[in-house]
Amino acid sequence: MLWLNLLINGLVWGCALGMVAVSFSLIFATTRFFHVAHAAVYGLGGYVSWSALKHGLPEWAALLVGIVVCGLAGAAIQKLLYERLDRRGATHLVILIASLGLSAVMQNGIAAIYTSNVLQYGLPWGNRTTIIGGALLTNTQMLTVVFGILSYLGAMWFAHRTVLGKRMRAVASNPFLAEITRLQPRQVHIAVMAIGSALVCIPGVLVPLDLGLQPFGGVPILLTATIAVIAGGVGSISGAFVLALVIAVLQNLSLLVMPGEWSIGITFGIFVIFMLFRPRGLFTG
Amino acid sequence: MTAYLQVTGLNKRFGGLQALRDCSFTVGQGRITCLVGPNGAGKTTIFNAITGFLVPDTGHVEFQGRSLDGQSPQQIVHHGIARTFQNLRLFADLTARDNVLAGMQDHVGEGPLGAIFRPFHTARALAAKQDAAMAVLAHVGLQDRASALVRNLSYGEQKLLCIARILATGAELLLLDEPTSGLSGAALTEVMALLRRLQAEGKTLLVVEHNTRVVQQIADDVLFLHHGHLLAHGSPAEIIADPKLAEIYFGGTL
Amino acid sequence: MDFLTTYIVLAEIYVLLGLSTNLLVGIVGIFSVSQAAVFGVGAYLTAFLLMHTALPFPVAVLLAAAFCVGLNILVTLPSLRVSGDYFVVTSFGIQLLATAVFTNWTGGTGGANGLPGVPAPLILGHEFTEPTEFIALTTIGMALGCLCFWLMMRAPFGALLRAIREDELAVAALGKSVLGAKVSAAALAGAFAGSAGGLYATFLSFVDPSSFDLDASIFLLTMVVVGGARTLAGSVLGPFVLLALPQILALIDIPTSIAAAARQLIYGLLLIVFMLFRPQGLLGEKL
Amino acid sequence: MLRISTIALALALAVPASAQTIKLGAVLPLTGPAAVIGMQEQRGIQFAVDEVNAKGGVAGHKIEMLFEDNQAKPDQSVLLFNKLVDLQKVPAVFTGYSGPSLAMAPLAGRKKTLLVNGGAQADALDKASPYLINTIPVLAGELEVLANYLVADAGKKTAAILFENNAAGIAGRDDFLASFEKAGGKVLAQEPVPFGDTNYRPALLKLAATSPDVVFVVITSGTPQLADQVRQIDAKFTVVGSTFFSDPELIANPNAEGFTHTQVLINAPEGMAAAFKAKYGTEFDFFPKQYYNAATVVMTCVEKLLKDGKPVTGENLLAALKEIKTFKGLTTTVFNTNTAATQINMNRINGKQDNLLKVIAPK
Repeated sequence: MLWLNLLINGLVWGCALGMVAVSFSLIFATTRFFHVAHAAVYGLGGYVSWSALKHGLPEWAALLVGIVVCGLAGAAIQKLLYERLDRRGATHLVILIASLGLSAVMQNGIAAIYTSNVLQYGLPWGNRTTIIGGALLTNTQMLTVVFGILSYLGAMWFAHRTVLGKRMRAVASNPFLAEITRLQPRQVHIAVMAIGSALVCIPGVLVPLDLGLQPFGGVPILLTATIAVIAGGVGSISGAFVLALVIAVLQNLSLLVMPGEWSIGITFGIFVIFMLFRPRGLFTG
Repeated sequence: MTAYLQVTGLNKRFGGLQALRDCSFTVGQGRITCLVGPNGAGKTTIFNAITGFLVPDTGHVEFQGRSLDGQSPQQIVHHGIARTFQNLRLFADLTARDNVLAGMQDHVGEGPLGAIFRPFHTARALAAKQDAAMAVLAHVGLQDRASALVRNLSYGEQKLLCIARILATGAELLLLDEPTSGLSGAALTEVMALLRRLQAEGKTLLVVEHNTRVVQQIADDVLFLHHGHLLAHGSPAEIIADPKLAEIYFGGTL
Repeated sequence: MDFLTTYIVLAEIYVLLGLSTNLLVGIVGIFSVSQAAVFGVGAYLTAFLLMHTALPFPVAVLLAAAFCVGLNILVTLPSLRVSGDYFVVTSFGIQLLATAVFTNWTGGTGGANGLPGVPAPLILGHEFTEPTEFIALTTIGMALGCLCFWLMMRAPFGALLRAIREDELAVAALGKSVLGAKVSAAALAGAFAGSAGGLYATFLSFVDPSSFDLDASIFLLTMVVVGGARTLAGSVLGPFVLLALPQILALIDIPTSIAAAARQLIYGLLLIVFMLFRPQGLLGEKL
Repeated sequence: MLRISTIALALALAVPASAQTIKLGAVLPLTGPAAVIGMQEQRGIQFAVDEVNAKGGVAGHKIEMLFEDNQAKPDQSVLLFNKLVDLQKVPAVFTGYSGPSLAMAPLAGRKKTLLVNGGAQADALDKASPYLINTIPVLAGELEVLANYLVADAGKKTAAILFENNAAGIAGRDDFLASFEKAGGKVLAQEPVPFGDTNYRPALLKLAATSPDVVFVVITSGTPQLADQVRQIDAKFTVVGSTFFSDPELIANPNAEGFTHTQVLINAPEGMAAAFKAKYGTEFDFFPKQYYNAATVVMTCVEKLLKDGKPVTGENLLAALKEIKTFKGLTTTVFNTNTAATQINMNRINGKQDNLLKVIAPK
């Protein structure tokens, strides 16, 4: 039953990827530039929680500390960097480059403090397994699924049921209109960055809990998540989450028919072709 | 006799909005025709359809007896039709002269191979084009501002530069989208004088215009558009005298 | 002084890459983060031709450059259909796809092992092995590249490209072919990157995927940004400054265990500071 | 002015050699994903050098180490190699990772500078340059031992391969494939994982589906995560590997029970490992030990040259190395060729201990 195992494995990984995609979707749909440093915020969450755990905090409190720190970091990044750049009329290219710089600062800062070694949380309960649907799943993997679904539902609730979420969607659909109708897009941007950054801390802890912490690990995950965000339709939280699941499952199942070294290449290859045929182009404004 | 510009049965639907509905009209050669109508009447959509920026769902455009259907904006300029934009779309980081140069249709040195392998030929052609560009700028009265960056020009100067830029293409039919909006006083008078001068030189003008005073002063013909449909056409006096049209124009929707 | 000449040779190769990136990103405004992929194809192709055929060095480099012309047009095509922020992501995708091919196509690229033993250039019976000799080749390459760039920028072609960056629609309304100009620019950028690849492969005598990954593409972008976008001077200055930067940062005394990470951190900080306070770079125009 | 500096130069040359510091270089990946290992290598070298300096240096000369960060990139490696050789006149440069080593190898030959690799095991390094010295055996030799043991001693006939998709992993795959089939076994499947990725599950699932007797794993880091994931799929196969398995974190992992591997023998005395841990806060692992050993080899050659009154140049170092041939560092290292032969052990991890199964002496 290789295919079933791969399918389940894909779904679990898809939930982790989905959390990153949902968090990035909130940010990208609102601010519309490529916040590459999100990958570094993802890394930050894992390391902060690791430190909290090593200082004797219980697991839930360590995660909470990570979430709060990431949220504050996200707000600070928006307020101190992106907003300033925006006020100076910076193009998106300039913001992208600044974001790449920030990424380098954060990742290397983490590497300088924690070394580049693969760190482990050292929580034995994480590796205990249960048989579910014919496949053995670890507690960490089950937590990933639970948090994945909760994050998705939480993000949907936030976007559609809360005042801030509604303001966020208004700003996303028409920034100019939002400006003149006193929706205060700048405040909305800060709030959305904080929420997206806080959210990405959850996979930022759960994935390393399973696979170990590395300072430079976030970029490939963010890029795959970004594909899900764009292919799923920017602004659509469901689209991002579902596409993340689809990509993860397909990457796993592709092993049935070909060697694994090509799965990343093919994922991005398909995406490039997709972008050629489903453009958001020149004259649609 | 075929009309200079003949627009027949244009329809265009954007989602639930019928932007153009069986829209037909003609423009006579050498005349100034004003396109009027309330906001959202489809005036800019007509411009887009004529100049190839928009493919209508149905309908035809003919210019001097030749069909323009399915042609790209670029090809349509080569037929002798050029347009301006309501929001100007000047190249803000280029000088006024370079904006005009960009409109010139002499393509020497506009490809990389010519630029690299025939540098002297390119330089000579460029010098000639710059002289021509200066002449065009002089024509609209901007010769003193040739080296200024567009972002440093006044709004009125920018409006004039828009016209200069399409004059540089050598087009015979000029489609001007609100050339006087936002202008008053001397600047307004200057643009109006330029439009008459262009007419005197043999150009044909199709102008989107909101200011009824301007329409009265410059238009030979007026086309009244409403909900994407040509509601009326005639002389300025006839259109302005029609109380029904005035009601639509000033009183909002009918 | 092989250290100095090696530095100059590498910087000159990177100037060609800087011109390539500047042309696309700075001048036409195409957000490409996959220029290292095209550079890599030029390097691998030159290495392959020199190792497996009897073609002389100049022919091999020309063939590689010609291939990169086609390739760069192909990878830039999505930018004609997709707007800026979406294209960045597409471009990241192209870069990762290229890295996957470089790493996994063992038959063509040597895979992750790379291709060692690329023969040194042999021109008119003389072998260019030492940096002191090789510098002649890269200097000629760089000079030709700069000349082309300068000629283009002063010709109407340059003005057309700048106009496209500002407003494609307006350019189309003036009867100009936006597609044609973009394709031409992409072709030239491909030729620059491809020939840089040929020089790079023969200078190091070794190619492997690590030189052409996402970090390399970002490094190219940084060079253009720090040097200055849209100017010839910026494209030349950027590579020289950025290649010297690690050596300058090495002078700062930091405990060895964190020194390297701290230097990378400072480098990131520089990017942010430039974007905040000097987006035009050292010698460029505002991005 | 010119005269004064000439005099100064003459004086400097006339000063007895004992006052001079001897500079050695190292070009290693100290940032980026490869830094995990590069930093360990750096610590190993520095630890050996500090130890020697604390005892008064090599024949009275202090050793100064100059580290450069190449981020595992070949162009930076070449630039930094030239920097060390030109500006600092180092006679020997330590390297790691096969790509950078292969890029520097031709230069080492031209510049007559000793290039010392203590960590990369790709076969291409064996004959890359007369001046490239590998103080660790290439993987082919080690895996031949493993394959023979598996087929002849343990009776394992079928295998699958999980490899890291980089030079080290690919070399391991190719060498194991050749050795295992030569020994009479059969390789059923192979799967790569991207370098730095610690999610091995899909690949493990696919390999497990072919029901091999053993799965040969060649990954340089992330082995504890591998053990957890092998355990999770309730694998029926034995996991076998090379020296990379002698990672204390792996050995301490209960899920690594039964993992069998070759080990290029390298043992540190108790006190030394503790001192290392006290100094750097990390274990005295395989790579620090190997680079400690490599540094010892080079410093032994330096010592011989100084005692013989010869200048410390790359050319002389190479000659001294060939002459000494057998080094007693952390392990006995024999240079019959440019690549060292050392003792290889077969080990199995049982009860959080790495237990010796068999010893294979250097040929």
